[in-house]
Amino acid sequence: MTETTAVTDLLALHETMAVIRRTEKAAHDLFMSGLVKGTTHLAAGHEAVAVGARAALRDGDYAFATYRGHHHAIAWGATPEECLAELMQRSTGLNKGKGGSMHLTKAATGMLGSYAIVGAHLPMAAGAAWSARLRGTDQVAVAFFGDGATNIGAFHEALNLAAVWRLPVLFVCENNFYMEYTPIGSVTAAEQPAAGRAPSYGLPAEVVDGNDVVAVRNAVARAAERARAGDGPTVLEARTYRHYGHSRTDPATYRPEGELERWLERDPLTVSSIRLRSAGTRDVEIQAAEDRAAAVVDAAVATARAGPPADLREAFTDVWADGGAAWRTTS
Amino acid sequence: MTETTAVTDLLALHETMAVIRRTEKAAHDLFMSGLVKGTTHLAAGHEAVAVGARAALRDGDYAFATYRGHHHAIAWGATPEECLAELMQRSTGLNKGKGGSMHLTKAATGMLGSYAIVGAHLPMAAGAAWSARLRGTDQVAVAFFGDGATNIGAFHEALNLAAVWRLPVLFVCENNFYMEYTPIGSVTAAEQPAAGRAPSYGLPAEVVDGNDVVAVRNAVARAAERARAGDGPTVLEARTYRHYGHSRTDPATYRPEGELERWLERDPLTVSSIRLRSAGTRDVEIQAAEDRAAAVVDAAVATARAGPPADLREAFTDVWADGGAAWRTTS
Amino acid sequence: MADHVVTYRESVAEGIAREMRRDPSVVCLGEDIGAAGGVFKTTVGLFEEFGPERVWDTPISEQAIVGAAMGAAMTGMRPVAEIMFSDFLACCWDYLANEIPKVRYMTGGQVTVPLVIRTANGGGLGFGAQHSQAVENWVFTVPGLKIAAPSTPSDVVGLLASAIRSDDPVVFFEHKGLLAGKGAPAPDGHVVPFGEAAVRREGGDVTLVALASTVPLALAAADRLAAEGVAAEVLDLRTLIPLDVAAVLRSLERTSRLVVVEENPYQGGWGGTIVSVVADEGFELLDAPVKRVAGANVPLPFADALEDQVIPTVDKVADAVRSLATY
Amino acid sequence: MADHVVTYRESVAEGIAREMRRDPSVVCLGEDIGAAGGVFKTTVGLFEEFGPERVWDTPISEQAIVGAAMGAAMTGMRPVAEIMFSDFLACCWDYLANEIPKVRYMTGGQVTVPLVIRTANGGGLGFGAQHSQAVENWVFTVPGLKIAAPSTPSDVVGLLASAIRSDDPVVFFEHKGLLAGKGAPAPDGHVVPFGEAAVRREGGDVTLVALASTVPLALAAADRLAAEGVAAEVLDLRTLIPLDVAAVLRSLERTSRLVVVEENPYQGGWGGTIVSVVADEGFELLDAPVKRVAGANVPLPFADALEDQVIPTVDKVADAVRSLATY
Ligand SMILES: Cc1ncc(C[n+]2csc(CCOP(=O)(O)OP(=O)(O)O)c2C)c(N)n1
Ligand SMILES: Cc1ncc(C[n+]2csc(CCOP(=O)(O)OP(=O)(O)O)c2C)c(N)n1
Ligand SMILES: [Mg+2]
Ligand SMILES: [Mg+2]
Repeated sequence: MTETTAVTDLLALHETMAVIRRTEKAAHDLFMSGLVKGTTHLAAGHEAVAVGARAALRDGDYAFATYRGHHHAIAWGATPEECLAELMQRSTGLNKGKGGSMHLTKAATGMLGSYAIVGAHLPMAAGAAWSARLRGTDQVAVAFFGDGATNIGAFHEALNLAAVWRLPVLFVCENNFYMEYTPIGSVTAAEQPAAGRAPSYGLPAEVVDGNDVVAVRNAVARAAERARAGDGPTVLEARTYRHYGHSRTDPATYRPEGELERWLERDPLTVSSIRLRSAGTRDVEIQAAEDRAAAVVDAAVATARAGPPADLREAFTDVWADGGAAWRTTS
Repeated sequence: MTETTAVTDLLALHETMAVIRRTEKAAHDLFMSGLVKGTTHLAAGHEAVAVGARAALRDGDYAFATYRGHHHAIAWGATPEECLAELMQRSTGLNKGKGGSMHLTKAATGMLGSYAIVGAHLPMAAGAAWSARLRGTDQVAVAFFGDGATNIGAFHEALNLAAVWRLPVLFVCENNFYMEYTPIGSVTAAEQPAAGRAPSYGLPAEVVDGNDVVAVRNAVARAAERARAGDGPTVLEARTYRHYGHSRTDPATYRPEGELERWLERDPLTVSSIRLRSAGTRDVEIQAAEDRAAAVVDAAVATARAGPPADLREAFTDVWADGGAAWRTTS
Repeated sequence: MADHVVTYRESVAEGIAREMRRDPSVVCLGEDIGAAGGVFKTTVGLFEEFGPERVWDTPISEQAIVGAAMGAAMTGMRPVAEIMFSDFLACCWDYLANEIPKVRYMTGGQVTVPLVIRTANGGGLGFGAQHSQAVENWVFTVPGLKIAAPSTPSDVVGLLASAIRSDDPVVFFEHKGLLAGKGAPAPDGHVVPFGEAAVRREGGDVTLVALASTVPLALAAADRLAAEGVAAEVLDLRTLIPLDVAAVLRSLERTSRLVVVEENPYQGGWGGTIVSVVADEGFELLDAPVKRVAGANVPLPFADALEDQVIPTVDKVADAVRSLATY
Repeated sequence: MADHVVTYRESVAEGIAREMRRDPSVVCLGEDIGAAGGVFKTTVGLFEEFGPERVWDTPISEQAIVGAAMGAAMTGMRPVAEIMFSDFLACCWDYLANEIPKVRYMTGGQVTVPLVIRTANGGGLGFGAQHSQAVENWVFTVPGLKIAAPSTPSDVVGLLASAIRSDDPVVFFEHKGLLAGKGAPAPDGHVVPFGEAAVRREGGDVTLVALASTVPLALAAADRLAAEGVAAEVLDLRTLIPLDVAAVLRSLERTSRLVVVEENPYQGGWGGTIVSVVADEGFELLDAPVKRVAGANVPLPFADALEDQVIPTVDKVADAVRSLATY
């Protein structure tokens, strides 16, 4: 993987980011209109991390994500329709309506789940990487997690185990500077919550501009190369920002004035547009990509919405591998 | 607290170490003869850490220890008789026979317990330090733990919280280079399992000769001074060695030949004798201290052994603060 | 006062505030509980009133939160720790299962651990498998912890008073589905003692034993059954430990029929323990099989309609009672 | 073969080895399980036979152990993870309670998690409050986990075969008090299916339902009772999930009397769930109160004599049965 990126590639990445952005906008609107219930954690602003990482990896490489995982799911090949159908509790949803926004999963393409307990998936990603090594494949696994997750015990255990076993796993922190409503700096002893901890495990680390899809892609490519060469894990800390509040209807009043605005100037789609333009892409081409994204998502909303509701029988399937839920014998 | 140590002080520390050594020898012999059951984890070889730390601290400072905690209990004022009575399941035991070797506790002098789940007590020590600060005392808390404990999640969470809150807590690792039977280096990503992790929490750290009671005392004194001054936690890594196997009858065959012998040359009692001699103490004085220690422990064995067995009614006391164990109403 | 009502949510903050005013050793800690007022807004106003030395925001470190609370409780403080969702008790389970409930006993009574762990419990809101569980039965497996789970705003305040004043560790379950519910405010100085079930409705035909979210369910079912001529008595346990078995047996002396309504799963649910006490000590009182309306033995699905399939509902409670009517 | 006996301890290693020979995707991980052969010597010989690429020593990181096992199980391996003492399941409870049992369901069946978590369970050895618990009831509160707890050496091998071949996650309890026990070795290819209780002794007067350590207790009590003219039937559940309720009800059809013998505490013990099924579906079979001989609701004390006070013993089982004789 070279560090240059063809313009056509970049335009494709831009379009994927636009699809994610538009899908989340739809999710937000549907939540506000009561068609999406429970909770959502929108990743708008984080798109470049997921899309850049996926672009640097190969088919079959594994991803593990969090409750804020729409962007990872779509980057790993879930369609906006599957995702929105899931959010709207349709039987056509990615998880048949059994998972919801916090658990989007597309196992067929290696996106092995979104987990809603902070940090829990880091050891799992290490385990998937271990498995790749045991099976003799050259797959890598990547765990995406937030800055807040760096203070939980599972983070420490996962990084140490992965380091000692030199596993092909990438720990990609999306540092958006907040846990739910609390600034990460106020509860974290390291200035760089992820990268600053890497030396503790003898791991290489890189801080990367998480709003620049090319920067992410290149950093992940370097890390993946090390991992596939048997040189073990890397910690990447992608600095980014979430445009919405933490979840649902959080107005994010805890943010200092002007902070969001400053970050919006560096919106990943803006950054990518600038890069495209400076590489010679015309505005109409960029617009066309964004229009295609919009069209895909608009159609997805309509189709997802028209889908059948979750099948009530599904409440009692999928507990066991035999498809059922029997916990006892009956006479 | 100055860094020099009066000869009389040092002789007292030597005697306390001898008491611990002799008590553990008794525990070992009683285990072998079937009078101590369950399990024991002997600390012979580690005495200087507990005794040096206690010497640097004040009455009322808190200690939290592990299943390998005989030395901490005695350093904090538990008598050999109380300890041995506990191991022999006597009602006169430190914990009335309800705790055993792994849970020696002397709350009256601030030794707030020995915990048998690796790492669990680190957050507790942080909490006791937090409490001291909230109550406006100048107490410090110290958590003693093994090298193996540095890989468990609770270690990470405790150090981060203590650092962020700048708590007066000391994290003292007894690095004896092994977890149970596995060399720590083979499962730990940091060369110095405790000290090497301190930068991850912005904490000062010191590696200290854990077999030199004066070195430990001075390092702990420095750390306690920082803590009392409001400068937060310190990580100390005391390099030491356990003379016996991990527990019970473990013959420790996993150790490379000659390793124990090399460490025995630096036995804390030997190190302390040399220091005493070079400060002008005569052999007979040292011998006298050791003889006093032996006499105390021999008497303790006899008294503990003759004590009454654990009171059967105690099985149903002390669950609740009212002294009882009622979990339901009765009609 | 007659028509002044408060929410269950507000009552949490009110209950804590009353104790903090009374006793300077009460301090709070948890994620986002300070200026943010908590994710469920159950600590709103505490930071403003008591300041950062008594209301502490923590990192996402559940073990450190409850572990530090334990250390503080052993040394003279009365910490009230929040674990945001009860599902996350799993992240600090060692402290709940092995440390906090055992240290007093295993030290032969040398220490006390007067702490409260508050947590938002239960389902019905479409939060999915990892944010919807009713896990009071996890805690119920551990001797040495007291367990409270209020169903009304005034019980929230009264049980919090008992919990915070208790010298024993208490796990305090605030049900997410009840937070928006309203009721009479707690009078000044209101204290609800632990281990006293409340008879929420009297009736002579069947005893419904309920807790927290299942209390309104049982009451609604009782309403419906009344129209069918069945008089159900509804018992709100309020605390699981101590467990007011005596109240259950007393009620059965009159009704001879028992349905336990619990949100946690049937397998390993607390209702099993109650039924086993009854099947032993109250065997001769029983005129009919004993029923448990409990969560299904599956993880909790996201879609509302699926979730309804697997958690107790008014329909399920009414059906269970009707199935006993033939006896 | 008649007089060749093996220990329960050896049977653990044997059971794992048989599956490792059969299936290259089976790998082991845990603390000190490699060259050291495990703290309980239950993995002796595996490292020598299969080498470091199939038998992995880990740091003291229970979350990483079971979390990594989960990730590996989702991607084509069949990990067998050891958690040294079952008390330490508390240190990785999030994985047992929230992750492993739920991921298949919440992804709508997209993934399977074929892993085994083996752990040394139970008391009676004077290891004190944090190393002696019988915690199968913790796991029993979690839908989505299968639970095995063998009582004999050949069941160890046969249930391990089922566990490791299972596409579902299994928690496998090896009872510390049984490790030194001896019995007939498992025949070649021995597989004990899950969900089939074994009748260890037939009798028509009372049904004793037991598991793991309480099986020999129940058998000893049955011996004693036989001398008094009471014929006890002893059922060994072998697995808790799936739970062979049908076998219990079948036995009750003949005996009409039930005593459940379980080591975990009475409050929240699995016996409560069994009793509640019986009090519902088997109500008409019962001629007498139902008894549970369970752990007392206290932490486990260190001293042997105190421990005997609070865990099931032959005396307590026999007394419980005798108390039913008056019916
Ligand atoms: C163990 C655990 N504790 C608390 C929570 C509640 N919670 C959900 S998201 C969140 C903040 C996470 O912050 P961060 O890791 O920075 O991710 P972000 O939401 O910013 O993407 C918290 C505290 C949780 N889900 N799991
Ligand atoms: C959470 C947990 N995992 C495993 C164990 C079993 N265990 C007891 S001591 C020990 C080794 C601890 O090593 P270390 O921390 O270096 O302390 P040392 O015994 O060397 O003093 C282990 C693995 C435990 N008690 N708790
Ligand atoms: Mg964040
Ligand atoms: Mg060690």
